[in-house]
Amino acid sequence: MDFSEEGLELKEIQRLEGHNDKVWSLAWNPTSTLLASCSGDKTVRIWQRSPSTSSWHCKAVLEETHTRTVRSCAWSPSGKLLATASFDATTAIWELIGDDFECVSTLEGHENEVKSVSWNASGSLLATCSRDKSVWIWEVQPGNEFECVSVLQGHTQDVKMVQWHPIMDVLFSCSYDNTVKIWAEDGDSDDWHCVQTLGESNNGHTSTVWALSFNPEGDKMVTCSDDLTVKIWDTDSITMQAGEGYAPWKHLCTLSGYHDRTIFSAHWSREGIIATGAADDAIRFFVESKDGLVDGPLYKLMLKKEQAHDMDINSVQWSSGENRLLASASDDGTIKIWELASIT
Amino acid sequence: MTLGLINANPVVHAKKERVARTEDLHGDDAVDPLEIYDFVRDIRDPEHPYSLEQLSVLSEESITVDEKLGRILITFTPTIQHCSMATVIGLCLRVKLKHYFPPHFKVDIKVSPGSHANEESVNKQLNDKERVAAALENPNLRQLVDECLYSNEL
Amino acid sequence: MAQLSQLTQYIESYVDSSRSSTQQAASVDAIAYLLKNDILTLETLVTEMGMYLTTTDNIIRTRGILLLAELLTRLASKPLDNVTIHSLISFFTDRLADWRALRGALIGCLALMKRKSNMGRVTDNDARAVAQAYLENVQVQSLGQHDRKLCFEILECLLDHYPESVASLGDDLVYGICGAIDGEKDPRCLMLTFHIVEILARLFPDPSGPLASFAGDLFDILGCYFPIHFTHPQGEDVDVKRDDLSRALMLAFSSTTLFEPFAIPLLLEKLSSSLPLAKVDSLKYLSNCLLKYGDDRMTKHVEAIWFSVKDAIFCSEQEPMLSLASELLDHVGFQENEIVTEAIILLQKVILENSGLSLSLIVGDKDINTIVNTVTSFRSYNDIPLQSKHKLCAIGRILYVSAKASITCCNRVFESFFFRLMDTLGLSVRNSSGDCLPNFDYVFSERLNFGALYLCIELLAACRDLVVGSEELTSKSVSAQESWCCMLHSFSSLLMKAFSSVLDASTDKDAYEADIYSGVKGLQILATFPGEFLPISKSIFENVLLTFISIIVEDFNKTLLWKLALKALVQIGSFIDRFHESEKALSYNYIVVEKIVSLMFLDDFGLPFQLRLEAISDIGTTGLNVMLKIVQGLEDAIFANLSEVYVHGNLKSAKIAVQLLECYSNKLLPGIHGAGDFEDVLSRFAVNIWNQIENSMAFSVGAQENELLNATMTAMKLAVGSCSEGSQGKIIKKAYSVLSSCPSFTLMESMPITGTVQLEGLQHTQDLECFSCRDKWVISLFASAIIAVRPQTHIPNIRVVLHLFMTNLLKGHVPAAQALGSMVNKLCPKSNGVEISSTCTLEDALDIIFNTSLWDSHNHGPLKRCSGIGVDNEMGLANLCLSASNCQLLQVCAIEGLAWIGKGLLLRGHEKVKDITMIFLRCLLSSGGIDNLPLNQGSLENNQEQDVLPSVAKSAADAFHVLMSDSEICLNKRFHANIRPLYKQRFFSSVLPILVSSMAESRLSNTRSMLYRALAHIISDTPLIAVLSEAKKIIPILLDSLSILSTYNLDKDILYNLLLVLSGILMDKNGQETVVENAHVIINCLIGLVGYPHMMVVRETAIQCLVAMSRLPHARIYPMRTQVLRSVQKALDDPKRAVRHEAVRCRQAWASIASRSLHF
Amino acid sequence: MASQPPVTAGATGTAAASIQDIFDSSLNLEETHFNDGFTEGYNAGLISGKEEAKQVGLKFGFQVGEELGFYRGCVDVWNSAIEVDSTRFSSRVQKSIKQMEELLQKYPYFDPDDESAQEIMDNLRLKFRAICATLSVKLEYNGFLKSSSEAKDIEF
Repeated sequence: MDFSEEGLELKEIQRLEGHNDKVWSLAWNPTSTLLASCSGDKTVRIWQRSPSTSSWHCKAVLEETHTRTVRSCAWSPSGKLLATASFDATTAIWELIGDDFECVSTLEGHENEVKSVSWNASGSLLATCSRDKSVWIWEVQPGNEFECVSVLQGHTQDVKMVQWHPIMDVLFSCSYDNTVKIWAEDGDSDDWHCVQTLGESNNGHTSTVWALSFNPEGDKMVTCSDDLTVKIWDTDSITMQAGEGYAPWKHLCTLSGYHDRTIFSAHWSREGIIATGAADDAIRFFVESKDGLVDGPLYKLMLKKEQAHDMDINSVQWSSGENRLLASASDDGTIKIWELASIT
Repeated sequence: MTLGLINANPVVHAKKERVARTEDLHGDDAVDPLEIYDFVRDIRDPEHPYSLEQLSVLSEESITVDEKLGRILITFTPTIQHCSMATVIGLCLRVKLKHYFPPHFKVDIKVSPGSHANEESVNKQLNDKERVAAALENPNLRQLVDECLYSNEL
Repeated sequence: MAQLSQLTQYIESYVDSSRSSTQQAASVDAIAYLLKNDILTLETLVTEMGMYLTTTDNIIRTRGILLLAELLTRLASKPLDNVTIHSLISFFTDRLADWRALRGALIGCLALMKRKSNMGRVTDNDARAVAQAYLENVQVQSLGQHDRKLCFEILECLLDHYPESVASLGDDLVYGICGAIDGEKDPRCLMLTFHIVEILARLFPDPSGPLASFAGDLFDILGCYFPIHFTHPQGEDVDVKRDDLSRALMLAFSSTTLFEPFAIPLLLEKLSSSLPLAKVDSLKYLSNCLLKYGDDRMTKHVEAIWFSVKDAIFCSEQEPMLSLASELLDHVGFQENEIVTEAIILLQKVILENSGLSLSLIVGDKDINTIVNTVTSFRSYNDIPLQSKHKLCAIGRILYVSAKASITCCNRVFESFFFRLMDTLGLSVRNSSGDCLPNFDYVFSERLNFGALYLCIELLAACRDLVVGSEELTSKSVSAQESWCCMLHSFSSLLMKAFSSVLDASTDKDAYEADIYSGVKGLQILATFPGEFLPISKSIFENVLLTFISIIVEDFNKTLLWKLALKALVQIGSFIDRFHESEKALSYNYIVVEKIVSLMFLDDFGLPFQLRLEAISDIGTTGLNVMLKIVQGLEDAIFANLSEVYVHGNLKSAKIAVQLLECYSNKLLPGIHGAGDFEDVLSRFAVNIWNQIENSMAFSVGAQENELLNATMTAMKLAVGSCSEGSQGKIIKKAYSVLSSCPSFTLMESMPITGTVQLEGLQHTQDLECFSCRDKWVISLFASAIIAVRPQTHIPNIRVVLHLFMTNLLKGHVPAAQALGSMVNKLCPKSNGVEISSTCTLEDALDIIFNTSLWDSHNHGPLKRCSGIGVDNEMGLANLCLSASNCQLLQVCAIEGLAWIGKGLLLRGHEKVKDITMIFLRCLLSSGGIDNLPLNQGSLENNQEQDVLPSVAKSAADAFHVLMSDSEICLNKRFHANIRPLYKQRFFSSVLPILVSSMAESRLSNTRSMLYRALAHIISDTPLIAVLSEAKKIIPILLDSLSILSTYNLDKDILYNLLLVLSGILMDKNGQETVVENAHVIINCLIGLVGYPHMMVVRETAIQCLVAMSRLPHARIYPMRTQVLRSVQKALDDPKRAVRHEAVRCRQAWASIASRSLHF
Repeated sequence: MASQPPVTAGATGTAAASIQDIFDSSLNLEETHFNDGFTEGYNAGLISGKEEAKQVGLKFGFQVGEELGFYRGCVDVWNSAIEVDSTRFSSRVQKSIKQMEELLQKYPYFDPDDESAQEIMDNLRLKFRAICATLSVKLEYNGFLKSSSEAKDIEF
């Protein structure tokens, strides 16, 4: 669809307070009934929307497990498990038992800070990455056992984020070494290899790549970076569908000159709206522009919200629910729930 | 009584203190380099028993402020090309400003051009807030930093 | 108390080393007590202790001997017979051999030898024995610090008290001392050792004596301490400062000429070291030795010294900079550092000691001559490279010092440099025979050579100071033939031209600043040669003055030049005054003073008026007779302008008059206040003002000229205030006559004590517009005069005056009220002194004030005239205050007036003030309810004036401020108020309880807040000590009033004062415990004020207080920590920098109380 | 008369010759000294160099050896555990252990120049960490190479 016609505005629905330090990242559960947030205060908070008041409140605080900043969190596709990655070098797995969350397992192996965690589409695999430059792949065993499938070495620096492809078991990681690496398993021999590196030579980023996200179809990827640009990548969907697994990715276009400080987060909505949050305290929205198809689809700024928070914005996440809900997390310790609604 | 102590904190610095200030009671005073400098001048060097000011790692000129945009840029000059402590000094600056400065200011910290063997990497590291945050949770570093910040406050 | 029977226990408990030191001390006291009161004799004690003193058990013996020694020290003032002393001293003497018991022995000897002779004292022989034993047995350097100290004390004592007996020991003594002090490190001991050496040297002065042979060794020991290198950690409480040590060592160095061969070389060597400290010290030491060693020994060193001094002066890293500092004009324009100063002092001494040699060294010095040539090759100051600037100023100093030393030196210096300088300046021509003559047809076209100018000025300064310095030189007979005089004489006029030409050339660009300085300075020096002194002729002097004065008049836009010129004139003036230069004084008067005065009158648009005033007041300071002229001039100017104002209402001259008056009261009057014989001037001034008013009946001052009126009033007060009764009486008389001549003030001479008072045109619109302007002036000035008079001064017809003021008081005329206040303050009470019927005693006055009926209550609304014949319904001031009349305005005026009267009484400590206070309180309580806060009041009849009128309650509250605060305007020392000491404290402690209780009763919020306001005034005007004593009671109230006041921005000043009191309590340790108790409340209150929008200082102070709070006991404040931090966080964003800074400090303080450990 | 000239000639000849070699020796002097010096220095250098190299080699060799030994040990322990109970570890872990074993055999113990050495060492470390993580045991080799970690401690 084309959003440019209908006038849209970003409405602040609610402001969630509770964390007393930076909020680093957010995760909606698959049904978007719960929102998990993790913070420099070493805790994870679970926020729930009470159907009656339809306002959000803190359902649970997950604490006393991680001894340092909790950097990232991810719900398993089933929505039963929540994985949290922390600077204390561990990854914790939480399960909703009865009405509260219990830490059912902690994965140790990284030498130092774990920066990100991600479940694959089927929920059978879990990936983590760390400043120790390695990316680990774990397999979920019955009884909340996790078995290390493989340790991927390849990045030359701190790995900032790992993200599974929405459809296939292909793993994407982005790093302080300015590259995005794509990892695939050949056969089912447990050995994973870096099949492609998107670096400067392929019109890649020129500084730390902080985050990446896929469009629902999984044939497009957005990456954001400290170089103040957002880049769109695409791949040949046909080959990809053909189940050959991996098909090479190419640079599609670069959106620059919008944010003027590090862009920490980019997320692609089901409807194809890219939201980006940055250290300039602003949130921006980009959509594919149909005009000028001559040289492939281009992306244009649809809407921007200056001063969305008082301080850096670390994470923006679209809910999968009906009305376009967006959650944003910031250094100011708050989380905001926004609605992207047509101007009334 | 050694020679070093005799010309410790020379007059030049002392003069800088408040002379510049003529507090006008009406207008608001914008945040200016001198003010920031006053915050950070006494930070102790991790290796020497002197303040960054005394070692002229910092000077008022090395600080620029854009009050409107709320941006601060601090450039410091490590004592030696390969100063392993450059990053620690940077951390100290960050922490000090974080605690004692309005949070909404965006702070960039760099080593002055050509003053460090691997300038780029130091700069990149100091301005990666995730790395900084992690660093400050590392007890060893934390202690080092605190010593630099508090040692000569009493 | 101590019993003889217990003696053994005492001894035991002392000897037993397992006992606590306090127990041991106790037992010493006990025994000492016994001895002092002759309950126990030393003999018995000794026999008692026998075993302890002789046992072979080391510990016990040691303790025993120590005990005896300790006891003897306690008995310093108890007479002892020689036998006892002898036996004791010999005992201790041979114990000196017993190293285990050494301490006791030392203390013992010391105690005995220090005894006053009249108390029985150690004989010389015994002393000698002690010395010998000491020298044989004691290895000082092998002992601990404390014992060493004792040893040295003994030596010192021996040398001081028994010189001849120890002297006989000769070599042994010296040798022993060398051994003892060698390698000493402890500062306290060193102080002693240095002193010992000093005395020792005094003991053996003769060059063949025992010291001679050891001088070298002894000095080796001393020498290695130089320069004192003080490395004692601050931790140890060493009361010895580095300077003390250094001084002691210096005295030791210079104690004997025998050290000379060793000391001087060492010092010279150290002088060349790079350590500034060493340089400075060596210089100091050298100066000192120079004097002590004497010329004959030093001559051979002079050259060496000269060279090192030269280096010191040249090499010193001094920043040459010209500064506006006043000393600049009479000394070099360069900043100096310690080294140079010391070096110069040394140089001075050298020259004085041995002028011939040193002078020829200086004059012949190669460097100096080369430098003179090079430096003088640069034309302007800015062309000279930094290095050479150093050199230039160095040479300047050297030449100055050497020329200033003596006439002969001066000649030498002039002969060898003056002409060269003249040549470089191009002021001279050489005739055939090559001698140097002034070149009178020199045209000052291009810039003169700075270097030469500078040096030349130094020379002039030198000989000027030389002449001024020594009286006998000033008579021409001595100095006229001196070669330097001749030179100066021949060139003086040219130099004068030269300097002024420099000034002409100068503009205010920095590039030329240097020139301006030197030009002005040169001229000033020329003008400050003593009077009948040939080389500088009268004409030159006058030319200089003319040059300066013309600068003053014309070059006012060249700020620097102008200021310097003025400064120079002032200094010349004060020079004349100091040396009674009658002739010069004349010229100064008609050239400078008259010109300056005339500036007041000429009405061109040249020199800005402010500058004129600056000039006039500065010149005024130069001497009494000048001041006299200036004052007169100023007065004339004032009157001229005033009449302009009176007659033509000329606004411009009104402005001028204001400035003049302010200058008069603020600048001149303080200056002349001290000096006598100005009285007639002042009184004449006052009288003249009255005359003027009297004569100008058609008075056309714009009513808006309040500024002028105020200025005149102040001047009037000050003038009157500084007169004696006599002249004050005259002034008042004059004033009164003018007053009574005003038709509007009908003053019936015969007025009943309690009569009625006319209240003309008292209206609700109550300002003074209802006066004719002239009346306003008259009454105000009259009030001012009354305010300023001395108690004894006679006031004619005082009752009438009182009535007059009363009426005006009700018209809201504050000066009238103040005058009343002053009167009741100064009038003498009935009791003392004989009574003349005419005079009015204090009681009469009060009676008039309070019992005169002022207003008829039947008579509502705007009333033209009210006569209170009706007995029942007449009401006095008090009732008026209590709003007996329903006219609020009247009430307010009454209250304000009463406040000043109250103040008068309070100051003299009259009990009546209590009633007055109660009146105010009732006003507070009663009217608090009527009018709503803070200053609008719906009083029934005059709503239309709601916001113009101040609230009754408010003015009642503020009355307390009037009562308590020190006033500049009246009732102060300057205006001879009679002020009882501690009146504030008394009032405070008497009123506080009343207010507090009424606070408790009053329900109405308005009333309460007004009570708080009053309280705030009282608390903040009371000396802190008094408040502190009441801290417990005060703090809660104080906090309440803070929080209440903080809601209205109109009260910000009161709020601030109150906050200051609070901070005072916080800082003071007497307040501590109360503060600790209320910590939480206080912190909460302060947090509230951190965001106070109306006043920056309030926020700042509040935060400072929070910092102070952070020092309270941890446990007490920790709970508040996060709360404080959060509130201060906001302050980090404060618009004002000062506040932000405090906020940072505060955060540091509070953040750190979590982890104090980090701070080390 | 006739017989004389050759004599003189001879005489002069010999004289000349004798003079010749005097110079010879003195001409070569410099050179010979240089050569002597060089050889001396060279030999000395060889000896000390060898000595030094030996020390370094020993040290490094020891470090590597120690680490390999450590892994060998772990593998043995695990294997013996498997022998006791073959279901003790998951197939994946067992596989990893096998791989480690192979790597340990492959390691070119006696050919330090073989560039595969480093690669193998890296793989070993990876596998080892993976296994430990899975078994969630906190085994760690902290010998020579790690001992520098204290210094690194203030990196971030």
